[in-house]
Amino acid sequence: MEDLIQLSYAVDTFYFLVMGALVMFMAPGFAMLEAGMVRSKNTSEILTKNVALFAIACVMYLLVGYAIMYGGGGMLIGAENTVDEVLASGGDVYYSARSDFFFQVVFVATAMSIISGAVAERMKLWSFLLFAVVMTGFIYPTQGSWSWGGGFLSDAGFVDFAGSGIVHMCGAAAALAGVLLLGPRQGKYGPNGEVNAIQGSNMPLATLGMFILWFGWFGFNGGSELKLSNIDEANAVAQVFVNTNMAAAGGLIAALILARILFGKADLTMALNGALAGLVSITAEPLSGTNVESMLIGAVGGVIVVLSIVGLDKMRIDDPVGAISVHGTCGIWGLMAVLITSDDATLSGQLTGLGAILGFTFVAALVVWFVIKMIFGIRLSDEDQQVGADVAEIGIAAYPEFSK
Amino acid sequence: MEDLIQLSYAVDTFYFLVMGALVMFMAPGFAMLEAGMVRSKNTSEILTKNVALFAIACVMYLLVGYAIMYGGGGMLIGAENTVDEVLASGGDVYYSARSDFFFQVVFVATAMSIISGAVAERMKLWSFLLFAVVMTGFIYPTQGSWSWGGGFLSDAGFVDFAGSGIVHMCGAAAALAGVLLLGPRQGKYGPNGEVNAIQGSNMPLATLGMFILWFGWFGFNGGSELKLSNIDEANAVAQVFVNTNMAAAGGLIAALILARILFGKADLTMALNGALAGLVSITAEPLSGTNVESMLIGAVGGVIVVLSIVGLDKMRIDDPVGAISVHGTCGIWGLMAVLITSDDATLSGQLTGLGAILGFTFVAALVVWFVIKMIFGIRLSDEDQQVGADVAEIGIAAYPEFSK
Amino acid sequence: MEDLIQLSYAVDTFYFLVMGALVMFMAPGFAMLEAGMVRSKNTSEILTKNVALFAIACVMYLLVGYAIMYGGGGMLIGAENTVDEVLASGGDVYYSARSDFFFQVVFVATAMSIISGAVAERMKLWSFLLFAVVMTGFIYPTQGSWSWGGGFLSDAGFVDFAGSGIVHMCGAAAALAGVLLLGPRQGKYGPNGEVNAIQGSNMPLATLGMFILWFGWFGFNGGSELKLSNIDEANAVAQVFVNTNMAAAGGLIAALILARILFGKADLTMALNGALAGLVSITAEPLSGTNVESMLIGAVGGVIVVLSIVGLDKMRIDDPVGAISVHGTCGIWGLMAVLITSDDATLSGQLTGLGAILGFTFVAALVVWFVIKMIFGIRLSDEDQQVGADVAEIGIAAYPEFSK
Amino acid sequence: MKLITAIIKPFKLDDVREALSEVGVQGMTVTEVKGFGRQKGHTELYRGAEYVVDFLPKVKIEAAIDDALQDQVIEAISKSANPGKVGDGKIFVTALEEAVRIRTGETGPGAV
Amino acid sequence: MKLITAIIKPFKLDDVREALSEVGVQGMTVTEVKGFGRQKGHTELYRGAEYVVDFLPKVKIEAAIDDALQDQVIEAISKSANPGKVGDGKIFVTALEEAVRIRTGETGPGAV
Amino acid sequence: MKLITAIIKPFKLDDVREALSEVGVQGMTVTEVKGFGRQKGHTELYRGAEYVVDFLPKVKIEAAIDDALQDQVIEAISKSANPGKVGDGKIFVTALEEAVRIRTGETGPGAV
Ligand SMILES: Nc1ncnc2c1ncn2[C@@H]1O[C@H](COP(=O)(O)OP(=O)(O)O)[C@@H](O)[C@H]1O
Ligand SMILES: Nc1ncnc2c1ncn2[C@@H]1O[C@H](COP(=O)(O)OP(=O)(O)O)[C@@H](O)[C@H]1O
Ligand SMILES: Nc1ncnc2c1ncn2[C@@H]1O[C@H](COP(=O)(O)OP(=O)(O)O)[C@@H](O)[C@H]1O
Repeated sequence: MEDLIQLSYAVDTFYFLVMGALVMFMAPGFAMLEAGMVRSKNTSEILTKNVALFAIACVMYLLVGYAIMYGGGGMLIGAENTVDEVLASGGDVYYSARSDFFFQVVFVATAMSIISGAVAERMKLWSFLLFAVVMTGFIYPTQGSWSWGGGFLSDAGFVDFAGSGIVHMCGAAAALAGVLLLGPRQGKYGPNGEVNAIQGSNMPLATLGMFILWFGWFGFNGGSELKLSNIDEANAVAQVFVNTNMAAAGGLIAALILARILFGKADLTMALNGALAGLVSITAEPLSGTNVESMLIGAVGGVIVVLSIVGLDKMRIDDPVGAISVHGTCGIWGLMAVLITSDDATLSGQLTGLGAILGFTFVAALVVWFVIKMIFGIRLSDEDQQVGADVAEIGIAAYPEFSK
Repeated sequence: MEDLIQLSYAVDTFYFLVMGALVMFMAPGFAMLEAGMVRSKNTSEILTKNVALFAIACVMYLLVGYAIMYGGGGMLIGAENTVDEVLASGGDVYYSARSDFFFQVVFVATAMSIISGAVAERMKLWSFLLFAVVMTGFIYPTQGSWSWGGGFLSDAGFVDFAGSGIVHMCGAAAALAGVLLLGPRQGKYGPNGEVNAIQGSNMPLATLGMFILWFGWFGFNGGSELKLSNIDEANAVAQVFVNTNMAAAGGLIAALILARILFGKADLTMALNGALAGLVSITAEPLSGTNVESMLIGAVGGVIVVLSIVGLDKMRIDDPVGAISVHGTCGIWGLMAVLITSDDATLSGQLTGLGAILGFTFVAALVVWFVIKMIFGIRLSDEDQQVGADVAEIGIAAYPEFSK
Repeated sequence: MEDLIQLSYAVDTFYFLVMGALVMFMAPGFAMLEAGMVRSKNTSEILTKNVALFAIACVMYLLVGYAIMYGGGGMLIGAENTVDEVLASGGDVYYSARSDFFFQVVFVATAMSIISGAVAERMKLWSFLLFAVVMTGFIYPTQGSWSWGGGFLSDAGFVDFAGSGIVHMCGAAAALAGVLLLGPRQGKYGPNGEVNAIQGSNMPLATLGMFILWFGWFGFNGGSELKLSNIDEANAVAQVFVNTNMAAAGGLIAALILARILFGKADLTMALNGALAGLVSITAEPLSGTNVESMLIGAVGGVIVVLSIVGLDKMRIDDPVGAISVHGTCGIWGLMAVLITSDDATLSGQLTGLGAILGFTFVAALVVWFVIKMIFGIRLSDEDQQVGADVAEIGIAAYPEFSK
Repeated sequence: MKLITAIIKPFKLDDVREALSEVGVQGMTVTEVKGFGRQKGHTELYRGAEYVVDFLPKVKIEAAIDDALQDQVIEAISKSANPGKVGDGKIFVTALEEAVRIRTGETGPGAV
Repeated sequence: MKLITAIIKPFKLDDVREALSEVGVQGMTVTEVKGFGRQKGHTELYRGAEYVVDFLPKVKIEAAIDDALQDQVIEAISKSANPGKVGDGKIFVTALEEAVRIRTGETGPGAV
Repeated sequence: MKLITAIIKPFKLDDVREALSEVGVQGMTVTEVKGFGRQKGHTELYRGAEYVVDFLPKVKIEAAIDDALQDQVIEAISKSANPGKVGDGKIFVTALEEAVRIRTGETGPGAV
């Protein structure tokens, strides 16, 4: 029996690590998506932001974030489980504490990755990274503690399986706050209400990014079941995999068709956003719905994301990659969709969670962005935007030969 | 004992899910390979096809395909295994039904991905997607039911471990039917029998695609053992991993050297095709051969693919990425190579399977392509081909800045 | 009990295979990193080298390398474990022999991948591949046998958990030998001591490569624990994952900040090298240090790599991707850093290992490079360098349209 | 006829195109070029090694026009391309002996 | 000597090159350009936002030739580049005062 | 004034730029082009199909100069761009009627 507990523990820990590695791999997914959706003169800079924010998220979450979110009182991660503890628990302690940290830390990075896309092409590099320090060390963990850390939102019956709200909407709220203070890219909106198209420079990269994110999402949602080692849990993880996949498929098809109807052509970027929208939409509850329900919830997400992208543009909220729509608007939809499939969720619980996370994150982020803006500035000058952030901030062109 | 069955079930399910995720990741592999092998004016369109076909495959296989292929009488996937059922089976039911669906659905998408490459740069987007609906919902599952679904081919002793025939040759047969009705790209063949080179636009993407496919193939073949949880099965999975790897290595080297001899230079694209040829060749039986045998079977595949590509061009069958040669010609070779390493296979069994799959798929696909051609048309006009499918169908250039 | 041993064996084998697959995926990581860091006229060639060296490593290590490194007396891998052997061992034989080969073979390829970057843009293709045959079949396995094969270095108490020295420094030593015989790229150094910048052509690819390597490194280090199936081992694997991640994060941030200070801008390529430097630095001992210690060891690696890159340039040692600094200088640092965190390591043990591997590999490689140079030549002529290795050796431009 | 060649900063292209259309220029051809001039480039460091960015991205506009339009065209370009900073660019005028519209075979001023 | 500049549709390049070779033009220089003219661009939507593709991809061919060849060259280009659709392009002729072959130092008609 | 157009091998660009600066040319404009000429391209095989690389990468330098500089400039380019191999390139000279510095409105030789 003890041997079985030992092996179970190993299996659950391994499951957690593999799922975490998949989530970690979402980092290049975001990086490629964003690199493909900006102009080439800003590509090295967005890449630099993406690699640096990932590293910052890891460091800040290790030093303070994890302790804020999951208690442990103080800094750093707590001690690893001893064999005696595990055996004494009779299987209640069923995975390594380190594996838990690993799985959690890659979520923080995901939340932060959302932001870099929304503020792309006009945000100063170091101001952004400073925000990343605060966001990953304090803002994200604070609101995360309310639900996953066992705080008041978990008491309020708020259901958010893998983080449509806690991760995605949270990132989008912080992004929105930044975008409002930052303003649109130079030339994005004309004086008479024109919305000018600014094309992304590299569609294969954007597509690769989307597929990597889809792949990584199996870890994101699949790992959020937290346990694998018996029949029920294994069935649950499998169900989560299938539902996650179906939601992405539904979102992609819905967005592609809607774009075809609205715009006359098969807008690839909308299809990419549609798949991600489906994924965000199902993330709050990828377990309790049927496969077909999940597909439909994803499809609705795909419709929403197209409308949201067009709508934000109308409101002159400039988001080069559609991050606020994908993660914010669809994050909200995901939280609401829980009510369709889950018996555990209540309208009040969901609204409480939604309001608390959105309100807190938006306000906290607004304050932090504002302070950074006052002290260092956050917006690249028009001249820097003209020559591009790569020249202004990085000194290395993404494709130095192509524009020669 | 029950606990052990529970844990075993979890391990086998997890194994299935991880392998399935690797196969899912083959989707960007195909997408990048194809995006790299077409001209940039058709790149956004091939990307759109790749993302959309994957989503369509998931939806169609959920709605009807899986039920056609694995019985279950009707639509959708059957119910999940209950704990009681599993325990009562004493371990005979050893993985989640959902994990099985997940593993199978990504195979369908693979078969479909093969086709997009062969018809690239001249096939209408929406006609292609319509074909994808029929292929993934009906044609693939029908022939798949004959072998993996326990139909007459499995009775006939047809051996096709992971699908050299059922997946790869099937996809290639459907592709060939399409190509024959579609004709070559404008300008590919001159009036006096000239074969004009049309270079792929992005070699790093093509190389990335090949490597991703190689990586994903560990899931494709490794997962097809279907069980992992005892010593024999674990050894078998490990053997499959090594043999798969060696066949790819053998194919790559053979193709590279042969291309060097035939063409005078080290044709990178042939090396890429060679690795994939090796992989397809071993897929029908990656278990029973030794590591060295597998390497050699792969190497023969690498030779075949080069000759097949040149030969198809002579026959004016235009296949921009070499998909028909890699998956079709080498798929046939793979089915035959089973006879070398496996005692279970018989010549008649293999030929029956080969003929049935090839014949049925080719004819069925031909009919479907033909109907679509009659109703909607399948070929882009010469003018659309000149400006490129991206302008004609997507409205978004893959690299809008580069060609400025 | 026997069933439990069976399942444990399956789990450990599966763990090994999954970790091995991650390491295999490092191959496209290196390929993309190098493709991004060279000029586009040499990109197809570096891709060809990367795909071919991987295949060669697999073949040579199967045929002779593995037997040299792990005994077995002769060629090829030994026989697979039988069920009886495993059960009789009471769990001492705990994973498939084939899975061990799979895990080891991808390490060889890693060592070889290091070299292609350092000699990029001026080394003849076929001479390089010939070296790959000797390196992966003989040089690497010989020195590897001294430690991991149970030879004199393991007796001397040399500690190198996952191969800072055995894999990374070894590869870098062979690279250095090649670079010294090969000389710098045409135009890299001016007559009056100028160091001319030669910019990499594609930053998104380089960034993708770095992230893939980071992802693959979880397999590299995580799998090197070799066992997972009980609480202690699972905790150890989890610790290795977290430490590996923290070292990369530390290295990236340190290099980015140092580059900012030294060069005035946020040099993306240095950040990428910094992350890899952190990873190499922790690879010799990712288990015994705390998470914070690992982060700091990585950060020191990040500082070292920037200084080393600049320093090698001063010494006119031309290394287009920084491979010698990342894997060599930081490999040495990694071996020394073991002394900080591990009680098992001794200064003399570490220095013995360092000296033996470095000395043997450098000299052996120098001899082999020299012989190849005498017989076939290793350096592309100035004219070939001007038109680019792609025209000279491959006949296929990486981006044929862009430079039109 | 004259061939007017203007070298301008890339982000001024749309403005100049509009200004040209307004004075009646019906066609033009645009090329991405790199310019070297009084607007000095800057020194960058790539991996610690210096390099001089002395060729800056510019756009070249070529328009064949009727002689009569010359002054107007020069003025239109000068105004629309001019933020008054070094590197704003140049306008060159050369004589055009003949122009042919391929489609119709028209020649002379009617072809431009 | 004359400098003939032709702006044509990209996919006609090979045809024009052959036609020029046939009339004895031994060298030419080709540039990728964007053209604005009577052939109107089209409006596309990118993520719901309109943009006008008014610059269309063209290829510019420059060939220095002997005066005697002028008519033949113009005819060769006109014929080979002409599918008879709007946007087929233009041919411009300017006087060339001098030509030098760098390799040999030859000047004048012998250098082109 | 003259407009000097030189078509050279790409890797000679830095040398030519320096040689031009030395003789007092203060500005120039550079374009990536493809050249067809006596330097024959080569035949390559791509996946077994032949294709002719007859357009080779070249760089085009345009510099507007004062008449007085013409000989010096031609010599400077000829020397610096000349490894003495076929395909080294050409220099073309055309008359420039007018030059304008957009920033200042200066015209004539002072503007170049
Ligand atoms: N003599 C010249 N011949 C050709 N092009 C020139 C010449 N001088 C300048 N240019 C072009 O004009 C651009 C702007 O010139 P520059 O001297 O930098 O500034 P300004 O026009 O304000 O004096 C240059 O980048 C170059 O492309
Ligand atoms: N006045 C002009 N000066 C320079 N280039 C021109 C001029 N007019 C047209 N072009 C070039 O010729 C191309 C074709 O011209 P367009 O007016 O579209 O069609 P057409 O030649 O059939 O009248 C344009 O895209 C542009 O590149
Ligand atoms: N008649 C011409 N008109 C325009 N460009 C030319 C002409 N002849 C040659 N060129 C350009 O000069 C380059 C070099 O010419 P080529 O004939 O190959 O060698 P060489 O200059 O040594 O005789 C060509 O690639 C082409 O770009």
